[in-house]
Amino acid sequence: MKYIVAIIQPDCLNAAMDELGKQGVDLVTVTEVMGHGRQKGEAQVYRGHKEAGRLLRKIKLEIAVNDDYVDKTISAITTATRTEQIGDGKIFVLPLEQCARIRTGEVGPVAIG
Amino acid sequence: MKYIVAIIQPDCLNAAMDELGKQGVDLVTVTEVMGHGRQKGEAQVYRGHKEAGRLLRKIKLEIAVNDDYVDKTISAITTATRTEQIGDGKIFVLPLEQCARIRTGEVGPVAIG
Amino acid sequence: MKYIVAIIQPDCLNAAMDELGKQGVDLVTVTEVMGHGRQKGEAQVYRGHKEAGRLLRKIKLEIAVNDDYVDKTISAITTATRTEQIGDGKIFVLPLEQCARIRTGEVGPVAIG
Amino acid sequence: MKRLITTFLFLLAALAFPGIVMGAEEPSSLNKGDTAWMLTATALVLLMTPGLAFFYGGLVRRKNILSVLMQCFMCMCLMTVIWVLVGYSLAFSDEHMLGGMFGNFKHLFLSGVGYDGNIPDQLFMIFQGMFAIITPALILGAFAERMKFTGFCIFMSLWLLLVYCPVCHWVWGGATGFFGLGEDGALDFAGGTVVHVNAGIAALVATFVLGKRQGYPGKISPPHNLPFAVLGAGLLWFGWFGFNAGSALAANGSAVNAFVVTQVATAMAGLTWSIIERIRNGKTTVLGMITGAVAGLVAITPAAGSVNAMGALGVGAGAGLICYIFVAAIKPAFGYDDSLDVFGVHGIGGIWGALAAGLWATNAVPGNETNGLFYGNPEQIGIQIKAIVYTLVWSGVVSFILFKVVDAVFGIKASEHEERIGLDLTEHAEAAYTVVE
Amino acid sequence: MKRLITTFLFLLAALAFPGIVMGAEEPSSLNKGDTAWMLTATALVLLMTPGLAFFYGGLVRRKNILSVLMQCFMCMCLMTVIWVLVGYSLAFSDEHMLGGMFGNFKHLFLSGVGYDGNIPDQLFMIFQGMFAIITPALILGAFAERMKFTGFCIFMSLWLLLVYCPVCHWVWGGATGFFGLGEDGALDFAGGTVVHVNAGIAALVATFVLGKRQGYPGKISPPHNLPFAVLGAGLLWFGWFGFNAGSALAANGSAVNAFVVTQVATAMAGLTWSIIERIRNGKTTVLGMITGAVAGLVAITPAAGSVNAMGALGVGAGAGLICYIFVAAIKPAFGYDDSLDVFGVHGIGGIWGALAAGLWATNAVPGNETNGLFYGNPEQIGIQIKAIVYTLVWSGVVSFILFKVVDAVFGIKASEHEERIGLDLTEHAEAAYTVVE
Amino acid sequence: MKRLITTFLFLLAALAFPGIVMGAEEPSSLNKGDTAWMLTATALVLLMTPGLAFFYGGLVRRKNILSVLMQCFMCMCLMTVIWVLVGYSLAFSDEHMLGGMFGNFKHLFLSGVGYDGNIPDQLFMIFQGMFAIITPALILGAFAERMKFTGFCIFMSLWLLLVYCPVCHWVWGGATGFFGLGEDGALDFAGGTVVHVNAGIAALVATFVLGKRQGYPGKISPPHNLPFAVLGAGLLWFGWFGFNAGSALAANGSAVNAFVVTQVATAMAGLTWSIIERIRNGKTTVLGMITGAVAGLVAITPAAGSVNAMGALGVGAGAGLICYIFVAAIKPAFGYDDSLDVFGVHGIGGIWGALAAGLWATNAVPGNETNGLFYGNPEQIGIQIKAIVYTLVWSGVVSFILFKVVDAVFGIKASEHEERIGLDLTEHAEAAYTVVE
Ligand SMILES: Nc1ncnc2c1ncn2[C@@H]1O[C@H](COP(=O)(O)OP(=O)(O)O)[C@@H](O)[C@H]1O
Ligand SMILES: Nc1ncnc2c1ncn2[C@@H]1O[C@H](COP(=O)(O)OP(=O)(O)O)[C@@H](O)[C@H]1O
Ligand SMILES: Nc1ncnc2c1ncn2[C@@H]1O[C@H](COP(=O)(O)OP(=O)(O)O)[C@@H](O)[C@H]1O
Repeated sequence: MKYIVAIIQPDCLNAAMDELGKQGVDLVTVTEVMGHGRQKGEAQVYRGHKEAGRLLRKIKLEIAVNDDYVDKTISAITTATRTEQIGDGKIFVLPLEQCARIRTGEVGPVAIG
Repeated sequence: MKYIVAIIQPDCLNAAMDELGKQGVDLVTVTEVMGHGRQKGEAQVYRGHKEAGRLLRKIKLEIAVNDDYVDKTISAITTATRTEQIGDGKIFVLPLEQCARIRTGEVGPVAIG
Repeated sequence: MKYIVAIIQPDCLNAAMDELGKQGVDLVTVTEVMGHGRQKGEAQVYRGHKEAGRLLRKIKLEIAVNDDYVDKTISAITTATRTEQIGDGKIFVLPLEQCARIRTGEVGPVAIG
Repeated sequence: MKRLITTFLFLLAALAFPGIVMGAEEPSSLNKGDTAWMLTATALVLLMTPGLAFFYGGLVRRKNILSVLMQCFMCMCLMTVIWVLVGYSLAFSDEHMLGGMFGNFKHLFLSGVGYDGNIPDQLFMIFQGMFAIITPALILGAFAERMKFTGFCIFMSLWLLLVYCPVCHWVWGGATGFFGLGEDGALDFAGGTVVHVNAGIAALVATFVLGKRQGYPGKISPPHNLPFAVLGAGLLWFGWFGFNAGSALAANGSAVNAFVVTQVATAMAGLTWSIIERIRNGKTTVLGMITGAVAGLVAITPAAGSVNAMGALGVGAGAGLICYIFVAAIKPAFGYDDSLDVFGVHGIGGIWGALAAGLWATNAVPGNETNGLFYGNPEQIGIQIKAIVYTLVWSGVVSFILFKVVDAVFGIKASEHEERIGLDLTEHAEAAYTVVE
Repeated sequence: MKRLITTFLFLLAALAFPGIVMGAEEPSSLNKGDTAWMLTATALVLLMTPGLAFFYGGLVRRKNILSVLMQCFMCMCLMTVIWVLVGYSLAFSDEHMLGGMFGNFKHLFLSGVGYDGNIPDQLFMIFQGMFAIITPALILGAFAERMKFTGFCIFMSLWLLLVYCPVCHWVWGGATGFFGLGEDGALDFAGGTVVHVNAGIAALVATFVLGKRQGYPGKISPPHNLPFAVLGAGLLWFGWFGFNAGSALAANGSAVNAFVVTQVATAMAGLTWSIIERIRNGKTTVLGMITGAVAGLVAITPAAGSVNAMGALGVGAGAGLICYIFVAAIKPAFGYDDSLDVFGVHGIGGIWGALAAGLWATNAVPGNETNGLFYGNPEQIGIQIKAIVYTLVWSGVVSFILFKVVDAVFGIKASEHEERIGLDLTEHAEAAYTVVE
Repeated sequence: MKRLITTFLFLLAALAFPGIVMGAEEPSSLNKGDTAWMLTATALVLLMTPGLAFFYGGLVRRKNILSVLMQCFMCMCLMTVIWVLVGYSLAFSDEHMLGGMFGNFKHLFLSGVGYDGNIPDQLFMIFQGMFAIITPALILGAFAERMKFTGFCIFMSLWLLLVYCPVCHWVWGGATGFFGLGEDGALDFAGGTVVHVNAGIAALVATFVLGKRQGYPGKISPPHNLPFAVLGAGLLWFGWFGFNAGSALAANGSAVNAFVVTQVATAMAGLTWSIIERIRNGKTTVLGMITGAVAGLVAITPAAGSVNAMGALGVGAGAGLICYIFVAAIKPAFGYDDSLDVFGVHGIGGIWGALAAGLWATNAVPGNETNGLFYGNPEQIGIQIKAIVYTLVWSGVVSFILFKVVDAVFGIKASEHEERIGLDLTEHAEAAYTVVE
């Protein structure tokens, strides 16, 4: 099992979820985050005081999947969010050792979906 | 060491923290997230424009523990948050390689608690 | 590759990012979280109703790095955020199996930076 | 869509030839200074309901704020329509029905409500209409976060007609005989009994009929947006000058006195609450401060026409102290779930204010001829108590029956699932704040 | 810095000896009651623009709220300055230019605008100035989230002079002959055509010139902060009493009637919208409620001086129904992107209101001598339609030309990148809310 | 609890027989138009303090907003009580103490403040009471995010009595001789010196006594909620009409002029600030716009009774320019931490406004007989400077002593730990916003 973390542009969230749904990846956890990357933030000015404004709003997706879904997940996200403009984001894959569904107590691969 | 991630219902946060405390798991990081799972979101309407409303408010707990605490942690969370209704949430266990306490510079299992 | 998660005090964010920048670690994702740790929260009172107030505002940094950057990253964060007061925070290092840049499709260590 | 259009055409036709003649040439009797102030005061009272919406809305959990705002705005709409159609007539006809319990239907559809008088009758009607909006709205704090919206609308409509209109008629509407509270000489300048005791007891009844929220009392999260509650308190304070000083119905000494004592009692009550908190917990809270201030506003309401600024210090200090004790000690002891302390603040504050009017009333205040206990007239206390008791009994009993009936027919309590998700999504299909973008 | 100081010194010098004598001793003719009310009413109308700012600002995405607030506040500043310098003269000189299309420059720099009259001319001037602020501000809802700020400022300045001032002159400014809409007897008490139809059609034109937002309609996030929109609606409702009842220019029966019907029509329209939603979707929404209420406020505006409370029920019900159909059915069918439904609510609501004034007008209302269709005067409808058509044509055509010209010279549409990041950061270098601390 | 009840009973007894007779029958002398306007104006001034609370509260970090709101509301409570007990007497008795520095105790507990006069004395008293609330509240922006609450309450109470009351007495309270600033003919219509210079210099002193916030200037986060600041600015603008036009104490030509110039100067100042930003940074900011507008409101305050609309353009443009230079260039150069630029906006804006009144004053304005420099009376500038200097010296020195004394006795600076956690939690045991639910 893998734990996939993707950082994407906020306006791509809907598209990403649609595409994931098509690939049968229905379960996902979404967090609002701020990113500092190659895409530079916008400078800000407050009463003459300037701020570098290093952070930009991003969306983090977390998706636990069984191993055979990893590629589908990555390609679904990529398809939905790639604009080829700087700031599109990243996908990280972490190993996942265990997974449990609270409601039923099921554990392992069966609990993921 | 393990890094445990749990997605739970917002109204179970207090119960979960109480139960974790009882098991000696005192340290936890809490994030507000939105979840898309088996529990369907509520449809929304804005001036006649309908939204699927796929996301529901959830709480994410992150808890780094030593290996002998993993089961206690999982069972504490389960006990506190299981209502047997859809949407109760999931627990994920990730491997944790290193842990450092910033204040003291301690590293490894001793830094976790 | 490693996935580094650090929980720090909110007012240390700027310092941490400056210091990381100096070490060549430029990319980071920032989340607002609430922490329960050794540092106790402040009790709260609402119309006579008391709350333990267990949670305090914290900032979570997530940084994916190649292996040779791990130490630099940890020491940069530590340098910038250690005040030797309780509540300084923690750094966790998780294994990272894969990394992909959405914009270009690059994968692996090259996609991290 | 077709159905809608038919309905609309019907409505149109019905309104097209409205038989009712409504007024006349501009009368020379109108006093422009008084009218200027009363126009302003009426607008100020209207603003109190959005103020209340934020005061309440900031205190609930994030998932329920829209339901509170919606209920407040629905009161602004629904009560206005009912008021101009029939409510005003029931409350303010000078001819009575049912032994003086109600006014009659003389002013149905505002028939005969003209533009004459020192201030035009139409202006008096709409000023009073604003009271008929905020009084039901006050109640909703008691059952916030768990009442179904349809039941809410039905209950409130009936409550206006069967509880608010009669009590209003007894005190201000010229009822005589058994129900002649105004005739008795009860001091209720701007609605201590008519508005606050009335809404407060209905609120208490509601908590018993509806039961508690899940997790109450231990697991209810704190106010989700205290600045909104502070904003609401600020708007309430501002608008309340229209409520109290407007109740003089003129820009005269009585209005000035009402204005002054409103400010003084409110300030004193906010201060008192803060001092008590400081003594008991070592810290003052914003929620305490604004709760105290609202308690002061409530308490001075009945007394604003009869006490002076020094009396207002007493009214305010008492309001802060008594409401504090009630909200922080007595309510938790009983354990009922009055979500936003409507009874503790409006009910208790209103009772205290009505009594306090009987204590500090002095004929040195312009426009007032009644003295209270401290100025040598102990009987006034009795008159005040009578007005309070009438209101408690009538409103308590009828509200209870209404809740039960509406519950039986439409259902009033949100399901466990709805409560958990929050009423914003389940009742109104909206979320107050987006998380993304 | 040097440049700034020079500019300033220049300005100082220019203003130091202002040649223009502005007024005189306090006149005995002034009516204090009327003046008191009009001071209040003017302040209330000013408050409507911050109210609008929050009504609109709450509905856009989080990344664009400041751009909306900024545009509203810029209207408050820019329009005021233009108005006192030249706008007032163009709109309200009793001498005309260009065949009566404009007033002339008689009152340039407020020359000859004194402190005389039942209410002082200066007071009338500033009351009208507040209308000149909010009318352009209304338009911005149509192109919210995608208009460049510099283009906005230029467009709005020109629009005030070339669209608002003439239309205002035709209806209220004493234009005669071909443009003499007021002379014709068109009923527009507080600005159904001058304000709402005028802004509404300009808004519609804007949506065509600017095109859609990226992702519209499918992928536009819902309102980022509905409580802000509700706050704005509350402030609008409150301020609108100044707008409508202030348009009587006195604290008289006409003002009282305008106040009453404003409340009634608004309530009825909010209620109507909610009922329609309840029937169609099973749920009422807060956004629907406040949209309905604003539609009611818009619709009653032209009619506030001529219909009574029962007529107002009809005006309000019609506004709720017609605007609902437009916003929920007709707009999506056409598919243009009027971000915040300015045309659907203000344009359509204003047209309906202007027609409704021709239906329900009755001379039983104080200060009004014109009857409408339902009171036996079918011609009035024709007069109303003429006023609507004039406004639609002039405002539509001139707004279109202005947009095109400003676009060519300064650019009006934000780039794709700016739209994505949000105008707050790209146009104003600020973020509305911090995420950290 | 026992202790509380005893205290209360004591208070009750003390107030029960209040010896003081407070007024009389409604006097025939009262002018209803003027009274109507002054009731409204007083309510508007009250609203300014919640407005200020949001203006300030939106600009601090999220962890400190409640402390700002609390300090504002505490001013509303505490200052009111002090004012009616003793402050009004010290400021407005027509008999003087200490060589005319203070009024005497003649009106202690409002003794002898009746319901007579063109507007009742009680109304004048409460109108002035609202000024006594907002003036101390202005100061708190300077030490926001680091002042302890108890020290705050003590300091503010003393400041009202020892700084505000005397300065008010000198300018408006009828002081003669050495302190007779009003007698001199100083133009301060609505409080340029009494309110803004006075609060501004106290604010500057505060920044030196308290020192900087941790991390200032580099690491202070930007405003946590700019829409709140905009809301506050909107309410301030609205309320300021009561402040300035109310200072005419009547609904007359003077009030109308004050209203007009308030609008014009504010608009011009907001516009000026935006233009400067556009020139210097290429972008206009919302914070700049509202800061400029507030600077304009401040600057026109002393001049509102003596300059006309064209003069107001000069006053506003100067305010925008000078305050901009001060806030964006001079303050950073000095490096002191005036958290919310109270000195830069209110102090400097007030000084500029007081001088500007000496420049553009013209007797063409109703109710004003004094000309300024540009109308041929250079002496007026000297008189204005004297008033400014008196205020700067007295307020500067006494505020400094008060801060030091209160610091020594109670402590005024929050600890490093408290500053880090935020004053909301450490001083008030509350969080403004929940993260969960
Ligand atoms: N190494 C990393 N660790 C953590 N977050 C990262 C990392 N690299 C990128 N991110 C996140 O992804 C976002 C997009 O990255 P960015 O470098 O701007 O775009 P691109 O991937 O197109 O070059 C960043 O804002 C940041 O939140
Ligand atoms: N595979 C997954 N990856 C990421 N998050 C998940 C996954 N499965 C569940 N979640 C999270 O857990 C929440 C609850 O899951 P849900 O399927 O609704 O309930 P249940 O576990 O009772 O079937 C979801 O809203 C989502 O946030
Ligand atoms: N084992 C853990 N798991 C998850 N989060 C932790 C853990 N330990 C600490 N944290 C996070 O780090 C923050 C700081 O920890 P705390 O114990 O207060 O300080 P210190 O590390 O100085 O002892 C906590 O508020 C919490 O968010």
